[in-house]
Amino acid sequence: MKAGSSLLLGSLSAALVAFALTSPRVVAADKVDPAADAKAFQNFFFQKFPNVKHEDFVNGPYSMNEDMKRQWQEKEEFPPYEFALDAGKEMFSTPFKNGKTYADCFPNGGIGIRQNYPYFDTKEGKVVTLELALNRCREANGEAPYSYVKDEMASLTAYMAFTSRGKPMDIKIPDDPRAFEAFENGKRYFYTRRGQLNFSCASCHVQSPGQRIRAEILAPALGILNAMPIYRSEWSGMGTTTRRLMTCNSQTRAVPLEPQADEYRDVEYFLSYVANGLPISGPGARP
Amino acid sequence: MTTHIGPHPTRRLILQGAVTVALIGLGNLPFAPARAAANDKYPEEAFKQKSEADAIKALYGKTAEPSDKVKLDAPEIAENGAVVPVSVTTTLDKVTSISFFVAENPNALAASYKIPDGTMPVVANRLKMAKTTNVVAIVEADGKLFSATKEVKVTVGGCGG
Amino acid sequence: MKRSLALVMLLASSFAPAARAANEADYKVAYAAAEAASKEAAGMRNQWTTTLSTLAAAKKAGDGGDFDRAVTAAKEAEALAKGSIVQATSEKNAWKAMEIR
Amino acid sequence: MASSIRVRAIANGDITEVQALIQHPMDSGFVKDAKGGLIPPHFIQELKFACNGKEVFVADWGPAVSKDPYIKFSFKGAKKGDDLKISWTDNKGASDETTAKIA
Repeated sequence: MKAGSSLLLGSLSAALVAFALTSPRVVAADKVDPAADAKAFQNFFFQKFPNVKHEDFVNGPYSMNEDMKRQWQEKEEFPPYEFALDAGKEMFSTPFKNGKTYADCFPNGGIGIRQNYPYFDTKEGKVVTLELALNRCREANGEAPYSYVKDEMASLTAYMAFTSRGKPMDIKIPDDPRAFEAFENGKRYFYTRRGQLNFSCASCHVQSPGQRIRAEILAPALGILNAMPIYRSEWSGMGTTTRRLMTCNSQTRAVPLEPQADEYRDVEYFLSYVANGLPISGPGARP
Repeated sequence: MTTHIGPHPTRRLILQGAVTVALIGLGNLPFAPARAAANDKYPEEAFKQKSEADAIKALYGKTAEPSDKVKLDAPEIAENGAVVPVSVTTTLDKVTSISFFVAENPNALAASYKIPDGTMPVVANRLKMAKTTNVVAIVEADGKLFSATKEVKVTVGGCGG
Repeated sequence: MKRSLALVMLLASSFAPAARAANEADYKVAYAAAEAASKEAAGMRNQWTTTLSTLAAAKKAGDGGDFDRAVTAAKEAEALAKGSIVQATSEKNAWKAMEIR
Repeated sequence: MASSIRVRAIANGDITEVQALIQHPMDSGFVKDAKGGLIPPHFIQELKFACNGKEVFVADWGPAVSKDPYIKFSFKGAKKGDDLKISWTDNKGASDETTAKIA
């Protein structure tokens, strides 16, 4: 590590401390109002990109750049996630050793319900994501859980997303203070700077969507999870929401948390709720 | 060939000369059908060539001239070097072969297609590109080679970690 | 001229012992401090990847007996860990500045 | 095991447009694995399309063709219901083939 970086560090920490003290807008106790947050969040993007159709935001970078959109539409004719989709469909209907299938674990047999995930489980008092629910279903039926970042989980969530394509995101926040706290915790995670590069999710996906970060165009935060899971050319493979969150962490030089950590579940809850009304477009293909 | 000073060296030399000329001439002949035969066989040699010029020579045995009748469609900036959608279409007729080259890939020749008659001279595929370089499409029409070239920018994405 | 030269030589030599090569004890102290800071950062769930890689480099150099490099790397790792701690502390409230309201 | 070839052939008028996606790693031999060792080359070399007993398209591929390769072309002389036979062989001698009905 060059000596230069410790110099950078010294100035960084000094700047941070100064910034914290002078930040004028530190409000003592905010009343958590998810509905107002969602409205403000959506309006921010609708006003920042007036000529992007509202439902197009779920196409991430392709809603921001015509040349990228053309490349994407060409790929969508025969998308690279085709195999994951077929594998997911087959796995979804293959019974466990005890004869049950995933359909027995999910409302409506797991078909066309992706838009309601993640949901807040009032019994457990925590957010439950689709990936977590799938692994819990496997464990409840005596099967080993899948890795949250590998192909099997991606194939299953790809199929479930596909069955909900076009349905508007419909995340509910029950009248339970723990649900409001999970939403707030997710929002805080989204705006918190981390890693040696000192970026938050918002630094890229709120302040500079549509701009390039080397070869890639940054996706807007609005509807950014609607296309999950995604086939990324960079990984030349499928990626679940968990894989995307963990790789984003390491890109900013922050050590990723464990898969399905509370922070990840809450930020997924926050990002999905503020995208309510926008269509599910998963599985997606991305750079 | 050792020159042998015999009684009629000049006649012998002339004879030898004639024989070699014939051979060279012949050499072309079997070569031509061989190249035609090569069409069916996998062009191993061409795929081994480093540069695009050598690959074209190994594959077709002649050089190409740029032509605006060959329309090459490739992105300005590749979304990702691993999956670059590239396609070509042409108004030339009697097209028998279409090939794609990525100039600065480890081996220039990426893909080569045989177009039997009755098949349209249009191909779309997805190629890997090692770095920013020229993508070249070659169309063999009525025995002659025509080309179109486009530079595609390739770099990694993200802030790097 | 010669006398001042001798003076300078004397001064330089007196500093010399302080800058002698780091030994294992120095490495152990520096590494322990870096490790403690890194643990604190992990406790705040805000560890940086470069802290861990620099700490590992320090350990590798230390195990290899190159204590100079090991101490430098350990100090670097400590600075990185401290940076992540400052970041986590200040972000407790700083995040609101960027919030869309 | 489902075939590694996904194909869509649609005839409109005398022209049949064919799209195919093939599940194959297409390893170039230049990429390193997690432990730093080179992944050996493993890619499809030849892909053939035949219809009504005649070859309509032959692809000779190198390692620069993308993973899960995609191809699109069109040809004349076939109609709805005809069979389109697709087959490929790779540099390790593995192969697969399938037959699709033109829609």
